[in-house]
Amino acid sequence: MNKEKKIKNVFIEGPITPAKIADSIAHHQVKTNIGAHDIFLGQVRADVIAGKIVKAIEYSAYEDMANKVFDEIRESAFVKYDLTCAHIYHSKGIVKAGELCLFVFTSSKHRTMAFDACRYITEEIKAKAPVFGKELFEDDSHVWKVNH
Amino acid sequence: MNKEKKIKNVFIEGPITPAKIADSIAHHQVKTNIGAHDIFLGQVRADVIAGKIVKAIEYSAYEDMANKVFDEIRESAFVKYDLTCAHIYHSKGIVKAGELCLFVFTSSKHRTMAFDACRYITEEIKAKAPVFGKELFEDDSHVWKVNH
Amino acid sequence: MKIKVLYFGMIAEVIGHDFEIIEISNKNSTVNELIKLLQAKFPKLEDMSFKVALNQSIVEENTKIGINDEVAILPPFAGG
Amino acid sequence: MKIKVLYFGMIAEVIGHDFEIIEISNKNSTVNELIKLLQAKFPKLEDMSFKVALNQSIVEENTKIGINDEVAILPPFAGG
Repeated sequence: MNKEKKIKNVFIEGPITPAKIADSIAHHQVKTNIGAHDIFLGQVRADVIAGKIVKAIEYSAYEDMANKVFDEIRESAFVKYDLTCAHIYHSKGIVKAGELCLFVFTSSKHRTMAFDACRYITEEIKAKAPVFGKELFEDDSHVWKVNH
Repeated sequence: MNKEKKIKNVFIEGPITPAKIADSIAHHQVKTNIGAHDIFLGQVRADVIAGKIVKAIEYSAYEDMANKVFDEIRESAFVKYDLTCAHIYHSKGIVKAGELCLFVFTSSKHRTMAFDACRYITEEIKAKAPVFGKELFEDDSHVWKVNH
Repeated sequence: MKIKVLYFGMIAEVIGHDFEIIEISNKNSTVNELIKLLQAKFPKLEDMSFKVALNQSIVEENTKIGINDEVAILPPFAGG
Repeated sequence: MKIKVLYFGMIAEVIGHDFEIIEISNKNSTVNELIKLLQAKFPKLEDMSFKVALNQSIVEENTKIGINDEVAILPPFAGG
Protein backbone atom coordinates (compact mmCIF):
# COMPACT_ATOMS: atom_id res chain seq x y z
CA MET A 1 0.00 0.00 0.00
CA ASN A 2 2.83 2.41 -0.83
CA LYS A 3 0.37 4.60 -2.66
CA GLU A 4 1.55 8.18 -3.01
CA LYS A 5 -0.63 10.77 -1.29
CA LYS A 6 -2.72 12.81 -3.70
CA ILE A 7 -1.81 16.47 -3.18
CA LYS A 8 -4.66 18.93 -3.57
CA ASN A 9 -4.41 21.77 -6.08
CA VAL A 10 -4.77 25.01 -4.14
CA PHE A 11 -4.69 27.33 -7.16
CA ILE A 12 -7.72 29.01 -8.67
CA GLU A 13 -7.45 30.82 -12.01
CA GLY A 14 -8.15 34.52 -11.43
CA PRO A 15 -9.77 36.07 -8.35
CA ILE A 16 -11.45 34.11 -5.55
CA THR A 17 -15.12 35.10 -5.62
CA PRO A 18 -17.37 35.88 -2.64
CA ALA A 19 -19.68 33.12 -3.99
CA LYS A 20 -16.85 30.58 -3.65
CA ILE A 21 -16.42 31.63 -0.02
CA ALA A 22 -20.17 31.37 0.65
CA ASP A 23 -20.16 27.86 -0.88
CA SER A 24 -17.29 26.78 1.35
CA ILE A 25 -19.06 28.12 4.44
CA ALA A 26 -22.33 26.41 3.45
CA HIS A 27 -20.53 23.06 3.03
CA HIS A 28 -19.51 23.21 6.68
CA GLN A 29 -23.04 23.49 8.05
CA VAL A 30 -23.44 19.71 8.12
CA LYS A 31 -20.47 19.48 10.49
CA THR A 32 -22.33 20.14 13.71
CA ASN A 33 -19.27 19.62 15.92
CA ILE A 34 -17.86 22.92 14.61
CA GLY A 35 -18.40 25.94 16.87
CA ALA A 36 -16.04 28.47 15.31
CA HIS A 37 -14.64 29.37 11.89
CA ASP A 38 -11.92 31.86 11.09
CA ILE A 39 -11.45 33.08 7.53
CA PHE A 40 -8.53 35.12 6.25
CA LEU A 41 -8.88 36.86 2.90
CA GLY A 42 -6.04 38.57 1.04
CA GLN A 43 -7.24 41.40 -1.20
CA VAL A 44 -5.16 43.16 -3.88
CA ARG A 45 -4.49 46.78 -2.90
CA ALA A 46 -4.32 49.67 -5.36
CA ASP A 47 -1.01 50.75 -3.85
CA VAL A 48 0.74 53.82 -5.19
CA ILE A 49 4.36 52.97 -6.08
CA ALA A 50 6.57 55.81 -7.35
CA GLY A 51 3.47 57.76 -8.33
CA LYS A 52 1.78 54.94 -10.23
CA ILE A 53 -1.31 53.02 -9.08
CA VAL A 54 -1.33 49.21 -8.99
CA LYS A 55 -4.30 48.06 -11.09
CA ALA A 56 -3.78 44.30 -10.63
CA ILE A 57 -1.36 41.61 -9.54
CA GLU A 58 -0.44 38.79 -11.88
CA TYR A 59 0.34 35.74 -9.75
CA SER A 60 2.57 32.92 -10.90
CA ALA A 61 3.96 30.04 -8.89
CA TYR A 62 6.24 27.05 -8.90
CA GLU A 63 2.96 25.16 -8.76
CA ASP A 64 4.10 21.64 -7.93
CA MET A 65 6.31 22.84 -5.11
CA ALA A 66 3.71 25.36 -3.91
CA ASN A 67 0.99 22.69 -3.69
CA LYS A 68 3.41 20.51 -1.72
CA VAL A 69 4.21 23.44 0.60
CA PHE A 70 0.50 24.29 1.07
CA ASP A 71 -0.15 20.64 1.91
CA GLU A 72 2.69 20.57 4.45
CA ILE A 73 1.43 23.79 6.05
CA ARG A 74 -2.09 22.38 6.30
CA GLU A 75 -0.85 19.08 7.77
CA SER A 76 1.32 20.90 10.31
CA ALA A 77 -1.67 23.03 11.35
CA PHE A 78 -3.64 19.84 12.12
CA VAL A 79 -0.72 18.64 14.28
CA LYS A 80 -0.37 21.95 16.15
CA TYR A 81 -4.07 22.78 16.60
CA ASP A 82 -7.25 20.87 17.37
CA LEU A 83 -8.99 21.51 14.05
CA THR A 84 -12.04 20.05 12.36
CA CYS A 85 -11.20 21.48 8.90
CA ALA A 86 -8.62 23.65 7.18
CA HIS A 87 -8.72 24.86 3.59
CA ILE A 88 -6.44 27.05 1.48
CA TYR A 89 -7.10 28.60 -1.94
CA HIS A 90 -4.72 30.92 -3.81
CA SER A 91 -5.19 32.73 -7.09
CA LYS A 92 -2.98 32.42 -10.12
CA GLY A 93 -3.10 34.76 -13.09
CA ILE A 94 -4.56 38.26 -12.98
CA VAL A 95 -6.32 39.54 -9.83
CA LYS A 96 -7.49 43.16 -10.03
CA ALA A 97 -7.24 45.67 -7.18
CA GLY A 98 -10.14 45.03 -4.78
CA GLU A 99 -10.37 41.35 -5.73
CA LEU A 100 -9.37 38.44 -3.50
CA CYS A 101 -6.20 36.38 -4.02
CA LEU A 102 -6.00 34.24 -0.86
CA PHE A 103 -8.66 32.38 1.14
CA VAL A 104 -7.66 30.53 4.34
CA PHE A 105 -10.49 28.82 6.21
CA THR A 106 -10.10 27.05 9.57
CA SER A 107 -12.82 25.42 11.68
CA SER A 108 -12.74 24.03 15.19
CA LYS A 109 -14.94 23.23 18.14
CA HIS A 110 -13.79 26.40 19.92
CA ARG A 111 -12.67 29.81 18.73
CA THR A 112 -9.09 29.85 20.07
CA MET A 113 -7.96 26.99 17.84
CA ALA A 114 -9.67 28.40 14.74
CA PHE A 115 -8.06 31.83 15.29
CA ASP A 116 -4.58 30.48 16.06
CA ALA A 117 -4.57 28.06 13.15
CA CYS A 118 -5.82 30.61 10.59
CA ARG A 119 -3.08 33.03 11.53
CA TYR A 120 -0.43 30.31 11.57
CA ILE A 121 -1.40 29.07 8.10
CA THR A 122 -1.49 32.61 6.67
CA GLU A 123 1.97 33.46 8.05
CA GLU A 124 3.40 30.17 6.80
CA ILE A 125 2.00 30.79 3.31
CA LYS A 126 3.51 34.27 3.15
CA ALA A 127 6.92 32.91 4.26
CA LYS A 128 7.15 29.55 2.51
CA ALA A 129 4.94 29.25 -0.59
CA PRO A 130 6.80 29.84 -3.88
CA VAL A 131 4.22 32.23 -5.28
CA PHE A 132 5.28 35.34 -7.19
CA GLY A 133 3.38 38.54 -7.84
CA LYS A 134 3.82 41.09 -10.61
CA GLU A 135 2.18 44.38 -9.65
CA LEU A 136 0.78 45.84 -12.86
CA PHE A 137 0.28 49.58 -13.39
CA GLU A 138 -2.16 51.39 -15.67
CA ASP A 139 0.65 52.16 -18.15
CA ASP A 140 1.48 48.44 -18.44
CA SER A 141 4.76 48.78 -16.57
CA HIS A 142 5.24 46.57 -13.51
CA VAL A 143 7.21 45.87 -10.34
CA TRP A 144 7.65 42.56 -8.52
CA LYS A 145 5.95 42.26 -5.15
CA VAL A 146 7.93 41.00 -2.13
CA ASN A 147 6.31 39.77 1.11
CA HIS A 148 7.35 41.22 4.46
CA MET B 1 -25.08 70.05 16.98
CA ASN B 2 -25.70 67.85 20.02
CA LYS B 3 -27.24 65.23 17.79
CA GLU B 4 -27.26 61.79 19.33
CA LYS B 5 -25.26 59.18 17.47
CA LYS B 6 -27.41 56.66 15.62
CA ILE B 7 -26.55 53.20 16.95
CA LYS B 8 -26.61 50.40 14.42
CA ASN B 9 -28.80 47.34 14.97
CA VAL B 10 -26.50 44.32 15.01
CA PHE B 11 -29.25 41.70 15.34
CA ILE B 12 -30.49 39.52 12.51
CA GLU B 13 -33.62 37.39 12.95
CA GLY B 14 -32.62 33.72 12.69
CA PRO B 15 -29.35 32.36 11.30
CA ILE B 16 -26.73 34.41 9.44
CA THR B 17 -26.60 33.01 5.91
CA PRO B 18 -23.51 32.31 3.80
CA ALA B 19 -25.11 34.63 1.19
CA LYS B 20 -25.10 37.50 3.70
CA ILE B 21 -21.38 36.91 4.29
CA ALA B 22 -20.68 36.82 0.54
CA ASP B 23 -22.59 40.11 0.13
CA SER B 24 -20.56 41.76 2.88
CA ILE B 25 -17.30 40.60 1.30
CA ALA B 26 -18.41 41.80 -2.15
CA HIS B 27 -19.25 45.25 -0.75
CA HIS B 28 -15.63 45.66 0.32
CA GLN B 29 -14.16 45.13 -3.13
CA VAL B 30 -14.53 48.82 -3.97
CA LYS B 31 -12.26 49.67 -1.03
CA THR B 32 -8.93 49.18 -2.76
CA ASN B 33 -6.87 50.30 0.25
CA ILE B 34 -7.83 47.04 2.01
CA GLY B 35 -5.23 44.26 1.83
CA ALA B 36 -6.54 41.85 4.46
CA HIS B 37 -9.86 40.72 5.90
CA ASP B 38 -10.44 38.48 8.88
CA ILE B 39 -13.85 36.92 9.45
CA PHE B 40 -14.95 35.09 12.58
CA LEU B 41 -18.08 32.96 12.40
CA GLY B 42 -19.80 31.39 15.38
CA GLN B 43 -21.70 28.18 14.51
CA VAL B 44 -24.21 26.39 16.75
CA ARG B 45 -22.85 23.01 17.85
CA ALA B 46 -24.98 19.89 18.33
CA ASP B 47 -23.43 19.38 21.76
CA VAL B 48 -24.47 16.41 23.85
CA ILE B 49 -25.52 17.55 27.33
CA ALA B 50 -26.50 14.88 29.84
CA GLY B 51 -27.20 12.47 26.98
CA LYS B 52 -29.38 14.84 24.96
CA ILE B 53 -28.37 16.50 21.68
CA VAL B 54 -28.71 20.27 21.21
CA LYS B 55 -30.86 20.83 18.12
CA ALA B 56 -30.84 24.65 18.18
CA ILE B 57 -30.10 27.71 20.29
CA GLU B 58 -32.76 30.33 20.83
CA TYR B 59 -31.01 33.67 21.27
CA SER B 60 -32.52 36.58 23.15
CA ALA B 61 -30.88 39.83 24.20
CA TYR B 62 -31.25 43.04 26.12
CA GLU B 63 -31.25 44.53 22.65
CA ASP B 64 -30.85 48.24 23.36
CA MET B 65 -27.95 47.62 25.73
CA ALA B 66 -26.43 44.97 23.45
CA ASN B 67 -26.44 47.32 20.46
CA LYS B 68 -24.78 49.97 22.63
CA VAL B 69 -22.17 47.44 23.79
CA PHE B 70 -21.54 46.23 20.22
CA ASP B 71 -21.10 49.85 19.16
CA GLU B 72 -18.64 50.52 22.00
CA ILE B 73 -16.67 47.38 21.15
CA ARG B 74 -16.50 48.40 17.50
CA GLU B 75 -15.42 51.96 18.35
CA SER B 76 -12.74 50.72 20.76
CA ALA B 77 -11.41 48.38 18.03
CA PHE B 78 -10.96 51.40 15.73
CA VAL B 79 -9.01 53.16 18.51
CA LYS B 80 -6.79 50.14 19.25
CA TYR B 81 -6.17 48.95 15.68
CA ASP B 82 -5.55 50.58 12.33
CA LEU B 83 -8.74 49.37 10.63
CA THR B 84 -10.53 50.27 7.42
CA CYS B 85 -13.80 48.56 8.38
CA ALA B 86 -15.32 46.51 11.18
CA HIS B 87 -18.76 44.90 11.18
CA ILE B 88 -20.66 42.74 13.68
CA TYR B 89 -23.86 40.75 13.16
CA HIS B 90 -25.52 38.53 15.77
CA SER B 91 -28.56 36.31 15.47
CA LYS B 92 -31.67 36.53 17.59
CA GLY B 93 -34.36 33.86 17.72
CA ILE B 94 -33.80 30.26 16.68
CA VAL B 95 -30.50 29.15 15.12
CA LYS B 96 -30.27 25.42 14.38
CA ALA B 97 -27.16 23.28 14.94
CA GLY B 98 -24.79 23.87 12.01
CA GLU B 99 -26.14 27.36 11.35
CA LEU B 100 -24.26 30.61 12.02
CA CYS B 101 -25.08 32.94 14.93
CA LEU B 102 -22.18 35.44 14.91
CA PHE B 103 -20.34 37.21 12.08
CA VAL B 104 -17.40 39.50 12.90
CA PHE B 105 -15.66 41.09 9.90
CA THR B 106 -12.53 43.26 10.12
CA SER B 107 -10.58 44.80 7.26
CA SER B 108 -7.24 46.59 7.21
CA LYS B 109 -4.35 47.47 4.95
CA HIS B 110 -2.25 44.69 6.49
CA ARG B 111 -3.07 41.29 7.99
CA THR B 112 -1.82 41.83 11.56
CA MET B 113 -4.39 44.52 12.33
CA ALA B 114 -7.26 42.57 10.77
CA PHE B 115 -6.37 39.44 12.75
CA ASP B 116 -5.83 41.25 16.07
CA ALA B 117 -9.01 43.30 15.76
CA CYS B 118 -11.23 40.36 14.78
CA ARG B 119 -10.07 38.38 17.79
CA TYR B 120 -10.40 41.37 20.12
CA ILE B 121 -13.97 42.09 18.96
CA THR B 122 -14.99 38.43 19.28
CA GLU B 123 -13.61 38.13 22.82
CA GLU B 124 -15.26 41.40 23.84
CA ILE B 125 -18.63 40.24 22.48
CA LYS B 126 -18.42 36.96 24.40
CA ALA B 127 -17.57 38.81 27.63
CA LYS B 128 -19.68 41.97 27.44
CA ALA B 129 -22.73 41.65 25.18
CA PRO B 130 -25.99 40.93 27.07
CA VAL B 131 -27.04 38.10 24.77
CA PHE B 132 -28.63 34.94 26.17
CA GLY B 133 -28.87 31.49 24.65
CA LYS B 134 -31.35 28.72 25.36
CA GLU B 135 -30.00 25.37 24.14
CA LEU B 136 -33.00 23.40 22.87
CA PHE B 137 -33.09 19.60 22.81
CA GLU B 138 -35.08 17.27 20.58
CA ASP B 139 -37.54 16.55 23.43
CA ASP B 140 -38.28 20.30 23.81
CA SER B 141 -36.44 20.55 27.13
CA HIS B 142 -33.67 23.13 27.38
CA VAL B 143 -30.63 24.42 29.30
CA TRP B 144 -29.20 27.94 29.37
CA LYS B 145 -25.85 28.42 27.67
CA VAL B 146 -23.04 30.23 29.52
CA ASN B 147 -19.92 31.63 27.80
CA HIS B 148 -16.46 30.66 29.04
CA MET C 1 -40.82 54.87 44.77
CA LYS C 2 -41.76 52.53 41.90
CA ILE C 3 -39.15 51.34 39.40
CA LYS C 4 -39.34 49.14 36.34
CA VAL C 5 -37.06 46.10 36.44
CA LEU C 6 -36.29 44.09 33.28
CA TYR C 7 -35.50 40.35 33.39
CA PHE C 8 -33.68 38.29 30.77
CA GLY C 9 -32.89 34.67 29.92
CA MET C 10 -32.95 32.21 32.80
CA ILE C 11 -33.80 35.03 35.24
CA ALA C 12 -36.97 35.88 33.31
CA GLU C 13 -37.76 32.16 33.24
CA VAL C 14 -37.45 31.80 37.02
CA ILE C 15 -39.39 34.97 37.74
CA GLY C 16 -42.02 34.25 35.11
CA HIS C 17 -42.08 37.69 33.46
CA ASP C 18 -39.88 39.91 31.29
CA PHE C 19 -40.36 42.90 33.57
CA GLU C 20 -42.01 44.01 36.80
CA ILE C 21 -42.82 47.26 38.54
CA ILE C 22 -41.12 47.04 41.93
CA GLU C 23 -41.72 49.31 44.92
CA ILE C 24 -38.43 50.20 46.61
CA SER C 25 -38.18 51.86 49.97
CA ASN C 26 -36.86 55.36 49.32
CA LYS C 27 -34.80 57.59 47.09
CA ASN C 28 -31.52 56.24 48.51
CA SER C 29 -32.11 52.61 47.61
CA THR C 30 -29.09 50.80 46.22
CA VAL C 31 -28.78 47.94 43.77
CA ASN C 32 -27.90 45.73 46.73
CA GLU C 33 -31.22 46.49 48.45
CA LEU C 34 -33.11 45.71 45.26
CA ILE C 35 -31.30 42.38 44.96
CA LYS C 36 -32.21 41.46 48.57
CA LEU C 37 -35.82 42.38 47.90
CA LEU C 38 -35.93 40.25 44.73
CA GLN C 39 -34.24 37.32 46.47
CA ALA C 40 -36.83 37.44 49.26
CA LYS C 41 -39.58 37.33 46.63
CA PHE C 42 -37.86 34.72 44.40
CA PRO C 43 -35.62 32.49 46.58
CA LYS C 44 -34.26 30.66 43.51
CA LEU C 45 -32.35 33.85 42.62
CA GLU C 46 -30.02 33.20 45.56
CA ASP C 47 -28.40 30.31 43.68
CA MET C 48 -28.17 32.17 40.37
CA SER C 49 -25.38 34.25 38.96
CA PHE C 50 -26.37 37.64 37.50
CA LYS C 51 -25.27 41.21 36.94
CA VAL C 52 -27.32 44.37 37.27
CA ALA C 53 -27.44 47.11 34.63
CA LEU C 54 -28.66 50.64 35.31
CA ASN C 55 -29.50 52.53 32.15
CA GLN C 56 -27.79 49.86 30.05
CA SER C 57 -24.48 49.83 31.90
CA ILE C 58 -23.33 47.16 34.35
CA VAL C 59 -23.06 48.65 37.86
CA GLU C 60 -21.70 47.66 41.27
CA GLU C 61 -24.05 46.62 44.07
CA ASN C 62 -23.56 49.84 46.04
CA THR C 63 -24.85 52.03 43.18
CA LYS C 64 -27.92 54.15 44.04
CA ILE C 65 -31.06 53.68 41.96
CA GLY C 66 -32.79 56.82 40.69
CA ILE C 67 -36.50 57.12 39.94
CA ASN C 68 -36.16 57.10 36.16
CA ASP C 69 -33.41 54.51 35.95
CA GLU C 70 -33.89 51.50 33.66
CA VAL C 71 -32.91 48.53 35.81
CA ALA C 72 -32.09 45.13 34.29
CA ILE C 73 -31.15 41.80 35.88
CA LEU C 74 -28.80 39.95 33.52
CA PRO C 75 -27.90 36.26 33.73
CA PRO C 76 -24.55 35.00 32.33
CA PHE C 77 -23.90 36.06 28.73
CA ALA C 78 -23.94 33.53 25.91
CA GLY C 79 -23.39 35.65 22.80
CA GLY C 80 -21.52 34.24 19.80
CA MET D 1 26.42 16.61 -16.90
CA LYS D 2 23.32 18.44 -18.11
CA ILE D 3 20.64 19.61 -15.67
CA LYS D 4 17.34 21.39 -16.14
CA VAL D 5 17.01 24.64 -14.21
CA LEU D 6 13.62 26.32 -13.69
CA TYR D 7 13.27 30.11 -13.33
CA PHE D 8 10.38 32.02 -11.77
CA GLY D 9 9.09 35.57 -11.39
CA MET D 10 11.65 38.33 -11.70
CA ILE D 11 14.44 35.76 -12.20
CA ALA D 12 12.68 34.35 -15.28
CA GLU D 13 12.20 37.91 -16.49
CA VAL D 14 15.91 38.76 -16.19
CA ILE D 15 17.05 35.49 -17.75
CA GLY D 16 14.43 35.61 -20.48
CA HIS D 17 13.17 32.02 -20.16
CA ASP D 18 11.22 29.80 -17.74
CA PHE D 19 13.87 27.07 -17.86
CA GLU D 20 17.24 26.19 -19.35
CA ILE D 21 19.39 23.11 -19.79
CA ILE D 22 22.68 23.93 -18.08
CA GLU D 23 25.93 21.99 -18.40
CA ILE D 24 27.61 21.68 -15.00
CA SER D 25 31.19 20.46 -14.54
CA ASN D 26 30.92 17.08 -12.86
CA LYS D 27 28.92 14.83 -10.60
CA ASN D 28 30.05 16.66 -7.46
CA SER D 29 28.76 20.10 -8.45
CA THR D 30 27.09 22.03 -5.66
CA VAL D 31 24.31 24.61 -5.68
CA ASN D 32 26.96 27.24 -5.02
CA GLU D 33 28.84 26.33 -8.22
CA LEU D 34 25.63 26.51 -10.23
CA ILE D 35 24.90 29.97 -8.80
CA LYS D 36 28.40 31.20 -9.76
CA LEU D 37 27.92 29.81 -13.27
CA LEU D 38 24.53 31.53 -13.64
CA GLN D 39 25.85 34.82 -12.26
CA ALA D 40 28.71 34.74 -14.79
CA LYS D 41 26.17 34.23 -17.58
CA PHE D 42 23.58 36.72 -16.18
CA PRO D 43 25.45 39.43 -14.20
CA LYS D 44 22.12 41.00 -13.07
CA LEU D 45 21.58 37.98 -10.83
CA GLU D 46 24.36 39.22 -8.54
CA ASP D 47 22.11 42.03 -7.29
CA MET D 48 19.07 39.82 -6.89
CA SER D 49 17.82 37.90 -3.90
CA PHE D 50 16.82 34.28 -4.52
CA LYS D 51 16.65 30.80 -3.03
CA VAL D 52 17.40 27.50 -4.72
CA ALA D 53 15.10 24.47 -4.57
CA LEU D 54 16.22 20.93 -5.37
CA ASN D 55 13.32 18.59 -6.02
CA GLN D 56 10.87 21.17 -4.63
CA SER D 57 12.64 21.79 -1.32
CA ILE D 58 14.73 24.84 -0.47
CA VAL D 59 18.38 23.80 0.00
CA GLU D 60 21.63 25.32 1.29
CA GLU D 61 24.34 26.45 -1.15
CA ASN D 62 26.66 23.55 -0.26
CA THR D 63 24.12 20.90 -1.34
CA LYS D 64 25.28 18.60 -4.14
CA ILE D 65 23.25 18.47 -7.34
CA GLY D 66 22.40 15.03 -8.74
CA ILE D 67 21.78 14.27 -12.39
CA ASN D 68 18.02 13.87 -12.11
CA ASP D 69 17.43 16.69 -9.65
CA GLU D 70 14.83 19.31 -10.50
CA VAL D 71 16.58 22.62 -9.82
CA ALA D 72 14.61 25.88 -9.39
CA ILE D 73 15.80 29.45 -8.81
CA LEU D 74 13.17 31.25 -6.71
CA PRO D 75 12.94 35.02 -6.23
CA PRO D 76 11.31 36.46 -3.06
CA PHE D 77 7.86 35.05 -2.34
CA ALA D 78 4.76 37.22 -2.70
CA GLY D 79 1.89 34.84 -1.95
CA GLY D 80 -1.29 36.09 -0.29
